[in-house]
Amino acid sequence: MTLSAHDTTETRSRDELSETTSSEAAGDEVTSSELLTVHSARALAGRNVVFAGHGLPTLAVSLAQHTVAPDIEIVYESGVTGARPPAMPRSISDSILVPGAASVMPMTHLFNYVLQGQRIDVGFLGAAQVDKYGNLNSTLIGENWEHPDSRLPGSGGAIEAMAGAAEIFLVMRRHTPRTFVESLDFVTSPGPKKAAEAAVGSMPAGAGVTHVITDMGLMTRFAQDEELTLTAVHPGVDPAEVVRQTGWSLQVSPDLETTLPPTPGELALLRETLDPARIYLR
Amino acid sequence: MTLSAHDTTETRSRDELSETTSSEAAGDEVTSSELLTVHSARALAGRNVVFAGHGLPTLAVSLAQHTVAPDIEIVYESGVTGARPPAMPRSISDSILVPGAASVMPMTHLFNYVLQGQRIDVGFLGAAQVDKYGNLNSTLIGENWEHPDSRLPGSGGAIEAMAGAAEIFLVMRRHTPRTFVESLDFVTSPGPKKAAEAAVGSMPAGAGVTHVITDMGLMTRFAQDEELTLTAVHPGVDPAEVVRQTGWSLQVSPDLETTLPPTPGELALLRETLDPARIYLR
Amino acid sequence: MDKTMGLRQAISTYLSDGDTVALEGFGHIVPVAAAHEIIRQGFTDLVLARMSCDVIVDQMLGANCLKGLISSFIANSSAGSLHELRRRIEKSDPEPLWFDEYSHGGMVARYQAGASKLPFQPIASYRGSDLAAKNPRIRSVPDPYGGSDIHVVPALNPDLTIIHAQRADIHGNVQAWGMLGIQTEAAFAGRRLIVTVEEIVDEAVVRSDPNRTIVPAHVVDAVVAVPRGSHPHSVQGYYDRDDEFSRQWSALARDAAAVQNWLEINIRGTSDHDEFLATLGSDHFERMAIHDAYSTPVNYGGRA
Amino acid sequence: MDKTMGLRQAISTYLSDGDTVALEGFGHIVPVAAAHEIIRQGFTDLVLARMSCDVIVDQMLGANCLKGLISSFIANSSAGSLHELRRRIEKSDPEPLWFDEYSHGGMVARYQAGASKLPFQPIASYRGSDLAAKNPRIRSVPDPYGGSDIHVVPALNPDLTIIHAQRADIHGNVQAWGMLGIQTEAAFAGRRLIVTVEEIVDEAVVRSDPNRTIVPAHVVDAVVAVPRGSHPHSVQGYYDRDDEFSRQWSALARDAAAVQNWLEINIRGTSDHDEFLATLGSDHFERMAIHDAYSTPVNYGGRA
Repeated sequence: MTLSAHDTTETRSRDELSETTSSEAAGDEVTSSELLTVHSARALAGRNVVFAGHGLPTLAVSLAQHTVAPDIEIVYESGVTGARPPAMPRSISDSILVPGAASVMPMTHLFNYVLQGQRIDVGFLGAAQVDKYGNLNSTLIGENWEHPDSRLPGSGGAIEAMAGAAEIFLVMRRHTPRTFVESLDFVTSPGPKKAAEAAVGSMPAGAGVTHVITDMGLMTRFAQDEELTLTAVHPGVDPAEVVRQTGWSLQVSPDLETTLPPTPGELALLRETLDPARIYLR
Repeated sequence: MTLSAHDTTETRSRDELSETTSSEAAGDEVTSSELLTVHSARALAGRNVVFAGHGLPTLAVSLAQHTVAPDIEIVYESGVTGARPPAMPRSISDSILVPGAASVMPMTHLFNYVLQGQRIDVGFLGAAQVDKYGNLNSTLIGENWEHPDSRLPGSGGAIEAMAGAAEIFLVMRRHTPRTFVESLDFVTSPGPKKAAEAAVGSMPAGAGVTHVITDMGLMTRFAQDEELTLTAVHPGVDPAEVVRQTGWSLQVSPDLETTLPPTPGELALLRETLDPARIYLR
Repeated sequence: MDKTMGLRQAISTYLSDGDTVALEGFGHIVPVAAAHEIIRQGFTDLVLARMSCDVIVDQMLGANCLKGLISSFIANSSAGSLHELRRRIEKSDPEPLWFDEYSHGGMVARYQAGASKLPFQPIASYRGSDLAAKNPRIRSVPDPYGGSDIHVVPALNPDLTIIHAQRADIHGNVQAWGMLGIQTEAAFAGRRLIVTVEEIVDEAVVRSDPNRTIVPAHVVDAVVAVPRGSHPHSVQGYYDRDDEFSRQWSALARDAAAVQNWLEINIRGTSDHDEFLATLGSDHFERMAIHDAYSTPVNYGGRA
Repeated sequence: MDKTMGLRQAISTYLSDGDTVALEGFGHIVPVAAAHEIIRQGFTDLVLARMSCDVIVDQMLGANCLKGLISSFIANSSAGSLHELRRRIEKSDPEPLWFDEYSHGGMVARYQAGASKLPFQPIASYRGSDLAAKNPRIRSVPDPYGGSDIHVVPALNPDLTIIHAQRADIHGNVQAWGMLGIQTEAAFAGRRLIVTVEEIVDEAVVRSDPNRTIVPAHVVDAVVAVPRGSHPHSVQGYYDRDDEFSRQWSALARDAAAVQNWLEINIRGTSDHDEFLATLGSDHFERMAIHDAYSTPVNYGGRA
């Protein structure tokens, strides 16, 4: 299952949905969800086909449709394309996605022909841990794989999204040294550098994680051997704090920027048009 | 494409459709098509799922449904199951098969899950040549594979039917030394003995050709290394003539029987219920 | 051939202790009532194949039906964790669980190979994943066309597959719409197949739309009418899902004793699915009501 | 995104000399008008992929469009032989044809691997067949689970795939019913995809029945409205097939000069499909009329 950023552990998501950003510039009524959604949407400019989970990625794609990428299409792991649900779906397998959708594919088509078939421009993923090359862990926390300290949901379709999509956008709600780690407890979804180091198997088709959107700022990487680089911080965030909250020696762009806060137009779209019931934007 | 017995070459089929059997006992109004259809239907007793082409095999299955195998179901190569066409289909891809059918499967399901998936009890095939072990040629006549004397339609799904069905019933309209041969010009669809002699590949799931129905009589074989044995001749047919018309030294059963002619009930069903327009039973 | 049967009889006829049983359905048309009946009949040592886990996995674990699990996602959808499952994996509490883990793509490939009677299916996505390192059943073959070696996963052929659908005729021609998951492949991969449906309909309904059939009759062993058989999951066009129950389960199952208590009252304490539904209260499904949205008919006409 | 386009422009935009082009459709919803447009535009050195051959293969051969053929059945359905094709294979007349031959199961597997971006697909049926001995592209891999080596066929990824269907919306969500053949896999396997349809419909029609969509919009490059685009093959719910034409073709094509004459008058002598249809006479399609048989609508309703 595509991990929405808040799916990885249940306890984390509840709190964070109502958490507000520390950014003064964005106004204290801008929630963390809104901030991450807006920056995810902006990163979708020029992309056409997105594989995404419910919640934040769904909202980000909807916002992009209204702003930077009018023709962008979302594909859900449940096989639904072109969904136009009357209300926010509660999961990627919510039946509300189906009435009025453009197509519902069986799993064989979705996993074989669309994901492995390299039809996706951007896959949204979440993870419990990410390392400097964008390798992801959504399987377990702990040393002992047979008896982990904490057993997480596992891959779902994350491995296939990572291998088949041209790019992966990673949304991480909380940037901490426990989530941005030097070494993953388990490599669920390897990026192309890790894949290249392995002895057997097909090389992934895409670039792996190219964008990371967090509560502190934005990171990017594009080449196989490139590390994630901090390219922007949200207004009021100290880049040194981002480095401290990262479990490896984080590269900071010499052209580090400060993100533009959500515009009134973006916020109005999110709040009044896309999620008026504020199911997700609590 | 499943070869109906008359599909192999176009020139042969026209004449033979109107040809009458030499059997006195069956009455001289019994056509060759009717004779072959009745004996094919009788051989279907106890079988449930049949893979068949249009024409004779379709009629045989319909007749079996009304007589020896009420629950038997026919699967067409076009993916249609449970067809109830208002008139005889003109080919396995005739759209007349679809309205009122129980299902239409895409080719991936038909070839992967039904045929290779070993869901078929009996597959009906025809061929240009058959040898003593029931290996079939529907590809070419001649020595030079690149430039054959006569290029035939090729496998279609015959290879998959042979490999996946529990049994194959072979219908041969004309029993001659040119069609019942010592050595095939090309092994299109190998039986299990030929397959076992090959170096690589999965062994076929079924027994290969178990029944051959011809204008002269019936042959059977059941074990991998068993040759086709003449088990019955049609009334009035001299077994020695069958041996002469066979390109190998044909084994004749010590318990050779004479087939029971089509009954008035069988003929009435064929002519009045199943093919009243006599599209096929000309 | 009339293949209709009661749920109790279908399960007792086609399932045996120690079997591998696939229960598929991806958050929609899930054979929940069938899972409950397996619990009621006290089957043990089963291996459950289920791509995306949910409450029924926790319930079957709590009822000690399972010695193993074949899966690719083991959370309770977006409702939280499956704590009975986590206790088994994290602490072997009350005992160890054999867990054969894949990604969704790997499970799709396993069912596809099983349905196709192939020994394995190639998959392109496992290079560099610890999942491939951890699971000895994920292997590789050379590419005879000159590419790199490619991973393969083995065929999955459950002893019994159970799926749920909107409708079928008495012969077992099964029709479903909305999200279809891996049900067709799981059905063909199974050595035996039970289909539970919201309703058994006249075959004229099925035959008016043959492309809607997801499993043809000849693959089906038993057809069982089980209205609301997918609850708390949804059935498109019939009822919505019960998110409240799924969330409550993730809270309840933190306590192993509460799981036992729930099973005792709700499953073992009810004789069948109808009695189970009755315990929910007569107005329970009002919350799960749906609006109507009918498809535009298509013309299947041909030569008259 | 509006992907509608005229047939002439679609073919000239997405096809190049030397391409491998797949035209699929199994005796039903066949892209015949597109094949004729390829002939009109005079493309050469194409390799045609087509599981089950028919008159358009003979016509494209006669027009010298093809240097190669990838196929698994090369008769004219049940109507007889394809004599242009037989002359090429039997006598290299007027020149040799590269013929890459499989069974239907092998073609299905090749398209499936192509759609799935796998290098190959295993197939169980080729042991002992001379087809495997003759074709060097049919190979084998070991079974890492202990079985015997198994045959594999290579992925087929046409440069361009063309399919025909009943309807699509302007974005390219394609809906078809009746016999579906290998169209979905051929569509996904293609590097480019043109879909010709009987009619372009309002997207509300498509969206009332999303399970009916066989190819989603994001795979499609061009959608072309070509009424009667499958003639002489049938389109379920639209028109019947023209068996008389198919039979006449097998007689006509015994004479190579007659093929040239037919092409000159009917294809090169007409500027487009409408003009081609006009030559058939205004009452030609009365013989191909069908009766109506509408599907029972299903309820797609969900939470309001």
